[in-house]
Amino acid sequence: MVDLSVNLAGLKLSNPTMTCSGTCGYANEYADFMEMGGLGAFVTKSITREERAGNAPGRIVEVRAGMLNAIGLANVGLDRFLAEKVPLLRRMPCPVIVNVAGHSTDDYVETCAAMNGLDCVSAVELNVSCPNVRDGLTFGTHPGRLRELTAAVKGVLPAKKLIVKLSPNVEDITATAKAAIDGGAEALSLVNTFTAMAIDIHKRRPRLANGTGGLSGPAIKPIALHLVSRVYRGVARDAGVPIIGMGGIQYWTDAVEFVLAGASAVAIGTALFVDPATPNKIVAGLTEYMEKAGVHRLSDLVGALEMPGDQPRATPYG
Amino acid sequence: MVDLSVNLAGLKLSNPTMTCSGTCGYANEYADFMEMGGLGAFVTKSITREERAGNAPGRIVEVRAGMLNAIGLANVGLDRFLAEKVPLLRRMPCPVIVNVAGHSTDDYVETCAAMNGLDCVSAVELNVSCPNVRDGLTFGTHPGRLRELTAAVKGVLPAKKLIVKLSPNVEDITATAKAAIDGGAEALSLVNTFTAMAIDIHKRRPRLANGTGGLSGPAIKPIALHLVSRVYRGVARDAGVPIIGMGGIQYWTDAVEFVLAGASAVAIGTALFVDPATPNKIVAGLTEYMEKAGVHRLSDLVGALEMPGDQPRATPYG
Amino acid sequence: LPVAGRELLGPLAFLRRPFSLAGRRDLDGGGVELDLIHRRVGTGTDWMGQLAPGTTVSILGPLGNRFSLPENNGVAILVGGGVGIPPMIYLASTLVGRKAVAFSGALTQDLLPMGVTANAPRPGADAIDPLYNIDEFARFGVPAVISTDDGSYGFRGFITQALERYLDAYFTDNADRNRAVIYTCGPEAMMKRVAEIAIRRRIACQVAVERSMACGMGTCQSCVIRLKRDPARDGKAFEGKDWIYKLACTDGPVFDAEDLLW
Amino acid sequence: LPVAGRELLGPLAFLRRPFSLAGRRDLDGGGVELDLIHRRVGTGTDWMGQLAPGTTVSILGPLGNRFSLPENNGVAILVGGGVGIPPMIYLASTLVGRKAVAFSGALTQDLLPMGVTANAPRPGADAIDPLYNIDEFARFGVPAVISTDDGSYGFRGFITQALERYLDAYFTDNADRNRAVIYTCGPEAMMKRVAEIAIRRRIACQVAVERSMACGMGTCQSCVIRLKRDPARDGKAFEGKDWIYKLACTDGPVFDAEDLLW
Ligand SMILES: Cc1cc2nc3c(=O)[nH]c(=O)nc-3n(C[C@H](O)[C@H](O)[C@H](O)COP(=O)(O)OP(=O)(O)OC[C@H]3O[C@@H](n4cnc5c(N)ncnc54)[C@H](O)[C@@H]3O)c2cc1C
Ligand SMILES: Cc1cc2nc3c(=O)[nH]c(=O)nc-3n(C[C@H](O)[C@H](O)[C@H](O)COP(=O)(O)OP(=O)(O)OC[C@H]3O[C@@H](n4cnc5c(N)ncnc54)[C@H](O)[C@@H]3O)c2cc1C
Ligand SMILES: Cc1cc2nc3c(=O)[nH]c(=O)nc-3n(C[C@H](O)[C@H](O)[C@H](O)COP(=O)(O)O)c2cc1C
Ligand SMILES: Cc1cc2nc3c(=O)[nH]c(=O)nc-3n(C[C@H](O)[C@H](O)[C@H](O)COP(=O)(O)O)c2cc1C
Ligand code: FES
Ligand code: FES
Repeated sequence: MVDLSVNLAGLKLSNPTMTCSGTCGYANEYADFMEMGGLGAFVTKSITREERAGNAPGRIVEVRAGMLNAIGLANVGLDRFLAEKVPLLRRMPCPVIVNVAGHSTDDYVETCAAMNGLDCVSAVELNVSCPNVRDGLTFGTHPGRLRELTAAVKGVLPAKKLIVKLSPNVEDITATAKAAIDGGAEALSLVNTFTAMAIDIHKRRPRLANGTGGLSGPAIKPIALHLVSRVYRGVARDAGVPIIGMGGIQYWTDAVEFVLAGASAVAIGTALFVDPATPNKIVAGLTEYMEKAGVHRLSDLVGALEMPGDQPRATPYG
Repeated sequence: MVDLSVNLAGLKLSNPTMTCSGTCGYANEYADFMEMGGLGAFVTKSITREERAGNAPGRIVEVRAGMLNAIGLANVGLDRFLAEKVPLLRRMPCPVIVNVAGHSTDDYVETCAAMNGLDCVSAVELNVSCPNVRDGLTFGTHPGRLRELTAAVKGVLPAKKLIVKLSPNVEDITATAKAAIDGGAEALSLVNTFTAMAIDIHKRRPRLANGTGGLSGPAIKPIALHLVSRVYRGVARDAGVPIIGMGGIQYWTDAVEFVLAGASAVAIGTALFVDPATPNKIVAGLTEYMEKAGVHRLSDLVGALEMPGDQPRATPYG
Repeated sequence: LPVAGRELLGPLAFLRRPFSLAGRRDLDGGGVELDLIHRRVGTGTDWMGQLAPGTTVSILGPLGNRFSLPENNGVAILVGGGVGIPPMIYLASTLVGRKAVAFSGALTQDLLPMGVTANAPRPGADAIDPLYNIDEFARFGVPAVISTDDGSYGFRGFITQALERYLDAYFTDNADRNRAVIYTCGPEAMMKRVAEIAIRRRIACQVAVERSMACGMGTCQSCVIRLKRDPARDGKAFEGKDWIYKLACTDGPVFDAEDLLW
Repeated sequence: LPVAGRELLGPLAFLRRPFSLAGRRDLDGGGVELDLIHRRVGTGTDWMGQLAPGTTVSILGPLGNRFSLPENNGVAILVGGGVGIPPMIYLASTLVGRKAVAFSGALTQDLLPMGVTANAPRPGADAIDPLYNIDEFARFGVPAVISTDDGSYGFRGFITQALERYLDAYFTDNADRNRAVIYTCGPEAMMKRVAEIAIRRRIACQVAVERSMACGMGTCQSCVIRLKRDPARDGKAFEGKDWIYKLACTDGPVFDAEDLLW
């Protein structure tokens, strides 16, 4: 028997698979197609203080090995979340993580404060890839601003774990990772989508009504994997802050790659659209892999990647 | 008859297709499989002052819709380039652009100075995605340093066009684009590869001997397209500096997307490995597209993308 | 030692593709047989077109809502175009023994998306009398009106013109109109026109819309369509909008023509 | 209206795949028939395995250098393992009427990569006498020595041990050794051992190496292998290295065992 359990900054998960925010709604939608009890944790769609209609359609477009989305944070808003979704989340057979987005520090703080008292919520994941209404600059790409936001949110979330989800659209992701940790993040999620574009060559217009959108899916996996490895080795390992790896995970082999690179847990997004049972299949694949390799605890694999120039390790998984 | 010709900062190309540096050697290798006369221009593998053996193998690995490479700038060096490759390049039926890389400003300056006197060389493309030996920082990710490098090189290249090839591994590519233009770049190439990684889950080691490598191929196309559009609208259009778009171009439709986003020419790299005749096929596809759309000059399509919020255009291709 | 390489073509599709059911039959053994009818327009539908019989494919579904049948023995009027025809066939299969009529049109006879039944009586160029001349519908006892833009078969003109003429001729009576339901699926321009016709004549109309979809289950919010806001149904207004987005995949794809703002 | 989706599986291969030719015949009409023999180890080879006869595929080639035949009527000694066997068959086809012997081995008889000719005489467990017992080689008049690790057919032990015993028995004469050439292709560990054996006995040895390849034509520099530096051939040294990288795709895949540093 292998031990797939994960200790995510004190939060216990039965296995490392999670959903990516925005790809799995508020959990009820997939109930017929996914074994929710088989998830390590469930992450909701981003919630904002006010209800949002989101961008005009077309909101998605398929590209090679992935897709672009410009949903525009369409969500039910805090009030309806509390009234309509929380009762559903109370029945979830796995820990629930609420993803929170906003366009000002106040937005984030108010929404997060409401989460602090909810028994059915184990942690909050901050989506910081949104532009600030005040100056249009994204929270997640400026270390100073990210540290302040994280600290402000942590102040109102004493009872919950705080996860900060990093944007990959930065030059040095270790700088924003460090800022989040300094601000009080207890875990890091990486990565969010890459800003990208597709063009309708006949209409000569972007295929997304919004112009640009976020690239997700297997296409981004090699970049996401590198960023996880970089943050793990550059910041997170020494700080003892666990990483939730995501970006293009579709098969169990992808999950193993992220774990070896330094992720304590993995989240699956776009691949759910191809097969909602992906997390369950990844758990099965991981189990078999560990059995064959004689690895008993998944935690022994976290960051076990040997990079060129590394000191040879004493034990195979040390 | 449609007019595919391109005026690249004064350099005339018969059509917009070029090769990506490093994917087509020094031209002689592909002679049997590609109609070189059908190319708008040929771009060589990066040349450094000294001959370089490059990284240990494995140097490449296939990923979804693309590949990673960590060749390590393996090349014959300036002396052998002049002795062995220049005679071949003299026979090229299209303009030749030499890509130059280095690890210090002196490296770049010396190699470029040697290009200034070569009649068979039309332009130099600077690969600035290399770390500086002095401090390990990449030339291409620091605007100040990039401007200085560009100015130093332009000083020794009065007789040739200077193209700067931008790295995508930056937060704000318009800043490095502007720096290159300020330093004297007469055209911009974008983009180079994205730093990325793949892991052998059985050996628990990176699949590239170098650890990380550059992601290229269709996987990066949506990001590259966005970066071209951003540089075109943010800097290049107003500065009157043409863009050579690249990153995942495989079909003629991809080329049209880059042109609409603001590229005056397009370069094809990884797709050559799948089909060396790709540039020739793109020219055929472009021609048919323009005929059907009633567009006579390719230059009318450059940047003709209508973004949300744009002023409606007076003419369809204005 | 020569080395040869091969090209691996066409790995261009990633997401699933949405299709309407064109038919559904319970099998004796307990299984279900589903009919899909599709055009070939790209990677995914090309791939489907070349599948060998017996190939196992993965499907998720059925997803979304469905047409609801007319009440009080009202007439079901089916107006399908292009890839909107398959769901009309499925609908027809549920209408056996009811009053129904189907409309089908094309540029010219050769392009008719469905075959005309051999030796069916040939309608005139301004005929709007339904005939049992399309097999897929006749099989379920549903007669059809056929139009071609050039008059090469049946009514000369657009299918929406044939529909209007038909309604003019047969739906003068308020009671008939009140019980009838128009069902439409196909190109958006056609559906919009059908919806207009229905609304103007106060005939109920159910429209099956098409949107780009990623998940098909209401999670990704990609397939939105604009509807009139109904405070009772949709809760309090937000962002100052008098409309609301609904999801084509789960709230729809069938919407009431009255509600649609497109 | 139910909506169904389908999964588009397996679009996982992007680059071309390198293969050795196992045979080549000019056809009457002017065409050429090429033989490829391949394992199924992944996406690309799975795809090839399910191709219907007559499917058109795109190939680039032939690329790279080839084995050169022994001079002065020397013996050609072919040692192939796994996917290194196909090029040995091609080599055998060029050796008709010459002196040659092939070596082939496996863990156990059932795993022999090539079938044993029905009713061929059965060799003993330490037999190293070549027999016409592998069809693919016998067809070209090349006898073979077969080994299995467990002795279930032919020589008991590794193929490299059979090779050594064979050389001990038949290549005591300097003149024979000088004219003979060993050809090897297969798993790297096997080829390294074969190269060692050849070098120690001063028998010429040509090794066909395998490397990850992207372009196959010498442009991408991905397929390098380390060779001893030969100043005459390789020009002046650089980076202080006494070795040099060569390209498996164009300088090779066949290299002289003496040169290889792997
Ligand atoms: C609810 C719903 C039900 C549908 N039912 C059917 C059905 O029963 N039968 C059927 O044949 N089709 C149906 N469609 C359309 C079908 O989903 C698309 O034709 C299919 O997704 C195209 O996939 P592809 O990979 O072949 O094309 P792609 O390679 O994805 O695209 C190829 C070309 O087709 C165009 N295209 C792609 N999707 C559509 C589309 N939805 N409409 C028009 N053009 C498109 C693209 O813009 C592109 O130019 C339905 C769509 C929806 C949303
Ligand atoms: C010069 C040369 C000649 C070759 N000749 C032949 C031949 O005649 N017949 C033949 O069957 N094969 C031959 N090969 C090997 C063949 O190219 C690979 O088996 C093939 O590329 C695998 O492609 P795939 O898509 O099926 O596997 P992938 O999906 O790419 O990989 C699947 C698995 O196989 C492993 N794998 C991939 N490539 C190789 C490899 N080259 N060697 C070992 N394991 C690999 C991968 O690590 C992975 O675990 C040759 C290779 C070279 C370089
Ligand atoms: C349709 C869609 C909607 C998304 N919505 C959100 C969101 O609301 N909040 C968020 O933090 N990330 C959102 N994401 C990003 C994902 O959570 C994830 O970070 C990204 O897609 C990379 O993972 P993947 O490649 O497995 O999809 C969304 C992604 C997709 C595809
Ligand atoms: C094998 C390989 C080698 C490359 N070598 C170089 C190089 O020497 N210099 C350089 O500027 N770019 C190099 N590149 C980057 C390409 O020129 C190009 O910018 C990138 O691959 C994106 O285009 P593509 O997706 O069409 O390949 C290389 C790319 C590949 C795949
Ligand atoms: S397709 Fe995902 S919400 Fe409708
Ligand atoms: S495979 Fe590209 S150089 Fe050998």
